[in-house]
Amino acid sequence: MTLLQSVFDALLGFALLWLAWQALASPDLFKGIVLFIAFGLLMALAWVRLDAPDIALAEAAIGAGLTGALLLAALARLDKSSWRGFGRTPVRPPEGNNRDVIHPSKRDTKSAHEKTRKPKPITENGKGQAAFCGLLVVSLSALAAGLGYAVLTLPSQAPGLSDSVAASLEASGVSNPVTAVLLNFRGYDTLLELGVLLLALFGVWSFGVVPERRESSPGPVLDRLSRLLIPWLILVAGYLLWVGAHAPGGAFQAGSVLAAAGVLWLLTGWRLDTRFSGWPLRIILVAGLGVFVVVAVVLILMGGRLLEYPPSFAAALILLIEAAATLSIGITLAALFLGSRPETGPQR
Amino acid sequence: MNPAFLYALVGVGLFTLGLYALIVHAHLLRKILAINVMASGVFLVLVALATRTQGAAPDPVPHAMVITGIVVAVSATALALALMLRVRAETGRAELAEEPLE
Amino acid sequence: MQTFFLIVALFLLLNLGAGMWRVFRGPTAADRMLAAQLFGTTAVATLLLLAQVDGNAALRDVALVFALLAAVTAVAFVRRAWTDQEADHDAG
Amino acid sequence: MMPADYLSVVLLIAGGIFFLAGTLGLLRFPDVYTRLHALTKADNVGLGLIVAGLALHAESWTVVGKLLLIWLLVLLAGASVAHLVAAAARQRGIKAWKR
Repeated sequence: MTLLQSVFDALLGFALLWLAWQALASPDLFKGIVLFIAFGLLMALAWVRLDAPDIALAEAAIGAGLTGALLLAALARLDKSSWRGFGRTPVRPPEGNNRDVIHPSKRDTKSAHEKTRKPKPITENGKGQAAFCGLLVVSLSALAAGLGYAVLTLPSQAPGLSDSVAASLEASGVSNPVTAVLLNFRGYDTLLELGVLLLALFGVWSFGVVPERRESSPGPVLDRLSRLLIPWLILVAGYLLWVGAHAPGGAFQAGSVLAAAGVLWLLTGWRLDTRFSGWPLRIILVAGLGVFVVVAVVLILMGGRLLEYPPSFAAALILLIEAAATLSIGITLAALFLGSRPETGPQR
Repeated sequence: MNPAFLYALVGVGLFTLGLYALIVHAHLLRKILAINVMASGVFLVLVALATRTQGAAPDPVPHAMVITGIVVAVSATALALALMLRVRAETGRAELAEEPLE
Repeated sequence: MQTFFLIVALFLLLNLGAGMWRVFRGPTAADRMLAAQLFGTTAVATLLLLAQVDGNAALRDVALVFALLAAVTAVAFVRRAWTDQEADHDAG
Repeated sequence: MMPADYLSVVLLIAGGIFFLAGTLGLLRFPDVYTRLHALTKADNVGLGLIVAGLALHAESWTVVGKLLLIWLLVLLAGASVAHLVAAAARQRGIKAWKR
């Protein structure tokens, strides 16, 4: 049994390293992204083996789902011809150099330029380049060896903070220790994290309204699929939010699943009506952070310390904050997927 | 070998691989992938080391940090991708200029 | 019995490794994406088996999320990365 | 071992064989349509058999329901995605393989 588990672990570890290497070294960007998605899938299995089902849930929703969709959408908006292996005829690389693919380009000088500028080391000069790469490999090997040595010399038994968490779990309002840490003991982490999400969205929106591609008609199959799947996604998001109090789950996992529902909706061609993309959307986006801050301020005014919940209210407060956070995380991630600020107000 | 250390070493390997790719590749999408791989490596080290609890449930604090980290990583990736598309729209290339643009 | 579950899980992981070859070969993007789809189904099966091995019910929730999200990536591929509008790019 | 265990072993082995068949099809079939066929059929049956094998060991009916739900969702996604990919491939003019 233990032997089999070790074999499983070793195989998984090897596959992770190998996939990461192939994803990063592949000359074809699309292939790199698919390999990266597979990498995310295996990461979720690694979290399972490390007894971290909460993280596995987050990784399943984000690493294997949302990140892949984000990368694919961004790649589609880059110039098509800058990546190959993409049609009915695989483009064969010219001999001698498998990096630069030059095939007769139509009208687009920019893309031709891009094609000749496939990934290449940052120094132009051949000899300097070899020296640079050699130096880089040597110094990175030294770094890896140093980090590996540091890891291996750590004591093999170190309970960390698990005993302190277990000791005060009773008063936290929830019985899942990870949720207790996220929403109670280190609630300020989560508070700031919601701020980071919002900042990322501000960054994307600051580029203004980018004219969007017209979505073609989804067709009956995709339409039906989204109609069947989106209610399940929303239901599962609610389930994860609720179950997070006593079992793996919680606001982040629920929010990511909700975001997946939003992404599927956007991909089917649905857009938020311009009546709602102004204030109503913004209120939902800041709801998570807003509720959190209000709770924190009220508790301080009542004489407590920052985010120190009275044990009798803790469960209700955590559920309130988590519900708002789930909604905000879901909508923010879906808005990030859209990649630009939606048009607001009356049509110009 | 103790699985905690096995996965921690895999994490170190992922971090180094990602750093190498980040330095060597010029295309911004590859750099974004590389940073994501590095982040996965860091998360793996954190969570692997959190299992050293004499058979009891692992330390939940690193778990909470990693969950936060995963969500931060995906939002940062989305922002980075938007920036990359912006660079592409301005310069026609999805790479950073080697010398400052006039 | 637990050992047997683990053996099946291990077999599925090896199977997944074999499928990786198609991601490399292509030749079309759809082939690579299909292989990723296979990984999704295999991961669901592996998670369900591990849930039984470890006696950890939460892993079924992970499998549920996987099952739901597998479609999202594939739809993103069909709707964004592989749309008919750009078909003329690589037809020639 | 209980009789249910023997049945479960048989179901799980059969599931594994279907997964193997799906992978072989993915590797050996000549074009994207045939690979699609191999993959979406074999793997969904494989998962179904594994779900059935595990359901025999489930501690409660809730677990059986969840296992079944997971399988149905994978079936739904698999079938729809197969259709979407095949339609997209046809639209791009990828020819079906002929002997």
